[in-house]
Formats: sequence, C-alpha cells, structure tokens
Amino acid sequence: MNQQPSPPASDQPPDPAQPSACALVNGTPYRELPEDLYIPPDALEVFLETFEGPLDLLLYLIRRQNLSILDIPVADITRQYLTYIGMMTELRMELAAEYLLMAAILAEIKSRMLLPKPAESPQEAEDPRAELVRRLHEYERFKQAAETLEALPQCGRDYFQTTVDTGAITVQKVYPAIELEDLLAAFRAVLRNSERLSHHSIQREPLSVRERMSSILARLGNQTRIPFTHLFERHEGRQGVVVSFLAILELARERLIRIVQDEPLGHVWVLAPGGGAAHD
Amino acid sequence: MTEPALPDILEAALLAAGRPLNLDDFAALFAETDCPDHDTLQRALAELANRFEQRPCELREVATGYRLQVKACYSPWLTHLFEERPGRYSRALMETLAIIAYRQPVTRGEIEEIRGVAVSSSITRTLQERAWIRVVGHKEVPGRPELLATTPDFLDHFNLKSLADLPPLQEFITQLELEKKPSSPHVDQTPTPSTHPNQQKNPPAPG
Amino acid sequence: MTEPALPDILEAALLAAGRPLNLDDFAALFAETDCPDHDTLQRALAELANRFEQRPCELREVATGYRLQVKACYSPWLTHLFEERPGRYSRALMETLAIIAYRQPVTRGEIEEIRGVAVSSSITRTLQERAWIRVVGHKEVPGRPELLATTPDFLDHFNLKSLADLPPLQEFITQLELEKKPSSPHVDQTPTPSTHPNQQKNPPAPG
Repeated sequence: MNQQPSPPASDQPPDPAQPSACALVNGTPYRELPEDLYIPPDALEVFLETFEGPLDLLLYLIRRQNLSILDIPVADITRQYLTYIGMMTELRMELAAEYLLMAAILAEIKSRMLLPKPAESPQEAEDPRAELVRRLHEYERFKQAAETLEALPQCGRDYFQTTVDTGAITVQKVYPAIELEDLLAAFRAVLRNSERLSHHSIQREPLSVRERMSSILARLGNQTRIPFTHLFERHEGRQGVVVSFLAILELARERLIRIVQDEPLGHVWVLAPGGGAAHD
Repeated sequence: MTEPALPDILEAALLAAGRPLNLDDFAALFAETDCPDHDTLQRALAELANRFEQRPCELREVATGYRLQVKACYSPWLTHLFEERPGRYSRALMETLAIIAYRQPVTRGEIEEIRGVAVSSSITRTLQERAWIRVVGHKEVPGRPELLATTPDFLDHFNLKSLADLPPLQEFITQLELEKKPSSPHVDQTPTPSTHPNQQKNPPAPG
Repeated sequence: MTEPALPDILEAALLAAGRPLNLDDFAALFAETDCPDHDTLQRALAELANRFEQRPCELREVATGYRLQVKACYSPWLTHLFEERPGRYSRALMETLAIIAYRQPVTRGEIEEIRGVAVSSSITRTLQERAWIRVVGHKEVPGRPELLATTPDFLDHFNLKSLADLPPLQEFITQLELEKKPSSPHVDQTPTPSTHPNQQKNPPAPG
C-alpha cells in the first residue's frame, strides 16, 4: 500500500564510486546527459517531472545517499542540485522559478559555511543550514502525511457505499401550504393589474352562478346528458333555482351546453356541446 | 481471513453496484480461472434470495438483471427520507388559481387575457396534480379549449363550503377604486409619506 | 403484516438513503408521536452493527452520520464492477490536501511555503469540486487571502469521523530540536508560527 512515489533511485544502494550520478533511467545511473540520446528523452523528462518542487528534489538527493537532513553536505548537494537544474534547462523543461530560487539559497548557504564562525557568542551563531533543514523537515512531514492520507481507506477504492433500489418505496408528495389570504392577495394583484377586467361584466355576475356553471359542466363530463329538471335542487329553495337557471342560461349563451327537446312537451335535456342528439 | 463465500461476494457486488447486475456481470467479478459457471451463480443467487426474506431488502430479477430493493412495506418511514421541503408557489400560480376560482369555468386563453401573460402548462399541471382545478368541458370555439374550474378539494383546502364563501368580487373592486381615486387630492400633492401608506400598499383583507 | 422492528427500519433507511444519516435523520423517519429517543436509536444502531458482523456490509460512523458500506475485504472483486478505476490523485494534490487537513485553516501562500512551489489553481478547484475543501474565511492580512479548510465530505470519503482520527503527523521537528539544540530556543525564534509542535499534534476541529 505504501508505495513510495519518489523516484526509483532510492532503492539503489549508494555507490561511493559514483556519488554524483545525475539521473537513473531504468535503474542505470547516468552522470551526465548523453549527447547521443541513448535514453529516450521522454523517459528522462518523466523522471525529472516526478519531483514536486525544489524541496522534493533536495530531499531525494539527500535520501538517495542515506544522509541525514541534519547534516547536509551542502557543497555536494548543491553541486548535484545544479546538475539537475542544468538538465532540466537543457531539456527545455518548463522550470519553475522556485528551482532557481533554491539554487540561490543553496549557494548562499554554501558561502556562509565557508566563512569562519565568530569566536564570541557561539550560542547565537546559527548554522546557516538551519532554516533549510527546517523547511526540508516540514516538507517531508507533509509528503509523508500525503502518502498516509492516500493509503487511508477511500470510497470507491477500498470500501463501497451501498445503494439499493428504492423503486418500491412510495413517496408522499409534500405540497406548499397556502392560506386563503394568499389567494385573495393574488386576486387583488390580478385586479390591480387588469384594467380590462373591471370593465367587464363579471362584477355583476354573482359568484354562485359561476360555481354552478362549473358544477353543471362537471356533471356533463360524467353523464353527457342530464334532464333539465335534475339541475335544480329542491332543498336550495327559490334562490338555488334562480342560480341554477342563470347558470344554465349563461352556459347556453357561451355555447358551453346545448339544451334540446326531442319532442313537443317532452323532456328537456341538457347536453355537452359535442354530445349527440338526445334520444331514449 | 478466509475467502468470502460466493453468495456474500454477490451480495457485496449488488450492494455496491447501484444498478442491476446480470450473470455476465457476476462472472466478471472473478478471475477467469476461478470464475463460477452460470449454474453455480444461479444457485448462489437463490440462496441469497432466501437469506433476504427476513431482511428489509429483497432480491429481484428485472429486465436487465438482478438488483436489491427496499421492501415496499417500509414506505411509511422512508417516505420522509425523500420528501422535499415544500417550496412556495409562484405568484403566477397563485394568480392563475385566483382567476380560475373567480372566473370559472374559464379557458387558459381567458386567463392569459386577464393576466396579460401566457399561462405556463406547468402551472395548470401543478394545480391539477394538487386536485384543486379540473377540466370541466371544452369551449365550443375553434380549438375547443379546455374549460377550467375549481374542485371540491379546493374548497376543502381553504375551508370553504362553497365558492359563495369567497369574498365577493364587488368588495375587491370597491377597494381598488378607493386605491385609485384617493378621497382627498391633498394626499397626492403633499409629499408626506406617512399619509396612509399602509392602506394604499396593502389593502386590508375583506371582512 | 406486523410492524417492522426498529433496527430493520433503520437498516432500510440506510440502504435507501445513499448518504450517511445522523440521529436527527433517523428521528425524522417517524411521526412525532412515536419517534424513538436518541438512546433507543443508538441501541438499535448497536444491534444493527452486531447483526452485520457476518455480512458483507458494515455499519460505520463517519463525519456526517452513519452509513452502510461494503467491507474492504470485498474490494478485489468489486473493482471489476466499475469501468473507470477511481483515479489516483497526483502527489501535488495529495500534498496540498494533507497540508490543508493538518494545518487548517490555511492560506494558499502558507501551503506554497511548505511545499516550496506554487499551488496550481486546478488543484484547489478539483478539491473544491470534490467538496473536500472549502473557503472558511479570509486572513486579515494585505490581500485578505482565502483560508482553506476541509469539509465533512472529506472525512466521509476517507472513512473518518473527525479530524482527530487523522493519522498523527510525524514529529521530525521535535527530533531535530532534541538532537541539534537540546536547550536552545532557536527554533522558536524563527518567525514561523506554523511550526509549533503542539499545534501540529492537534489539528483544529472542523468548523
């Protein structure tokens, strides 16, 4: 699980004879970039691209020689580092500015190491490498943390979420609630926006007539024809009769129903407009 | 740990897949050398089906293969998982409903004439799904447009016995006229916003 | 048929939901009148967890709740189910994610300082698209850079209940201090507050 994504060179024992091999291609160390391009240039490029930045490259150089970060041979490492940078430039790889900055830092550390330490106050004489060491450690921790994280169980790779079909489950629909007042407010808005409406005759049509019109039409939807007399309910009294009658007249006027009589003095039928003639 | 039994592997695959799996899919789980034949798979599936009898999901064979599905008897609980928080109805829907209530039976064209904008079919569909409106007939004009009216469910929802319980139209019209022609012209002239601004913006509900 | 037992209802919900469910989600399955309290739910969940021991899936508590997942030992078979292998993430992305996870809330600049290279915006975009990280605020320094932190979805994906469950960071720094300068306060003097070892041990709780 814990694959080292770092370059393959790390499993090569350090060879004191060739400490400055600049690249390993398929396990073979190369001390310099061959002129005749025996290595496919792509392979080298891929190798160099495996570094995640200057710190990663430095770590690789240090680890490759089994050195401790705490005791970096700065001169050596700087030389190797610059060799890599040189290769990257020769291959015309896009070289991040950070690599050059690191080269400058290394050169600075190297020059400060060469300076004699001031004799007095040795406590304050900080090793010029300290800051680099701190950064390398810091980077290495997160490099490892990234590998640990990668190795944690991951959804879709190591474990799988369960999903089963829910087609058999019936879901009740939940509807938005509205109050009568909402409806009335909407209607007020309609009226306010519609001049035309107020000029129409509807204001004189009692609502109950229109309701009766709807219910007569609804009944005709079920029955196609209804005896005229059945449209009146005795218990509604005179007012009910008037409402029904007005509704029938209005429906007939709007040609939403037909009123037919098959024979003189026979039953009067109310029909849906598309319905056929009434006959017994 | 010991290698899991065949029915367990099939169960794991069905749980993870999220789609029906057929016998070829099951066979593809295995390396070619130890791939069980169709008979063996089918016996394992039969065992699996048995095993699920006492459990909340069941093995079903559908057109494209086998799948696990939650048993229908869990609907009363699971419905709450899938219910969406009810949103709010749009103003267009509310106005359409109001016009149908007051002008019924009414065609879509008539509603559009009153509102001045097209009535989207999703509005009438929503209102019909909720069983608040229905088609009560067709107007005998070219195209025979549907006549829309409210339903008894509509009355029930708003706790009305009949449409006559809705505030009469005349009340609205009187109110609007009051709004349009402020009784005193002074109000319009003097820019004092404190003068009955509430009344003008939000006419009180009709008694 | 008789009413299903509580653990069965919970199992059905977990199978059906397709996402982790927390105790409130479970409670919401029931009508208010017969809603089990959290203790009862937790006992039922414990029973459920037991029940799964012999089965291919297991009950697991992650950041956003409980979920059923197919046990990891089945992955050798299940990887054949999916045409697309789950993509391996680049080292750059994993390193960025690790720094955000352990150092949150953290700015892009702070990540770049640790990694020594610029953080490409495609990495943060990918992480945000996967809903593994989010912007939790802005640092009150010039430019007000975004502060990045991980999400509960991040924990869910890596099968973690909280940030405290992350594997502890290696303590190289402590080792350095001991070996190099056992009594010197040098490391503390370097003005990099982010390297304080105590801070590193306890990543902050998710916001």
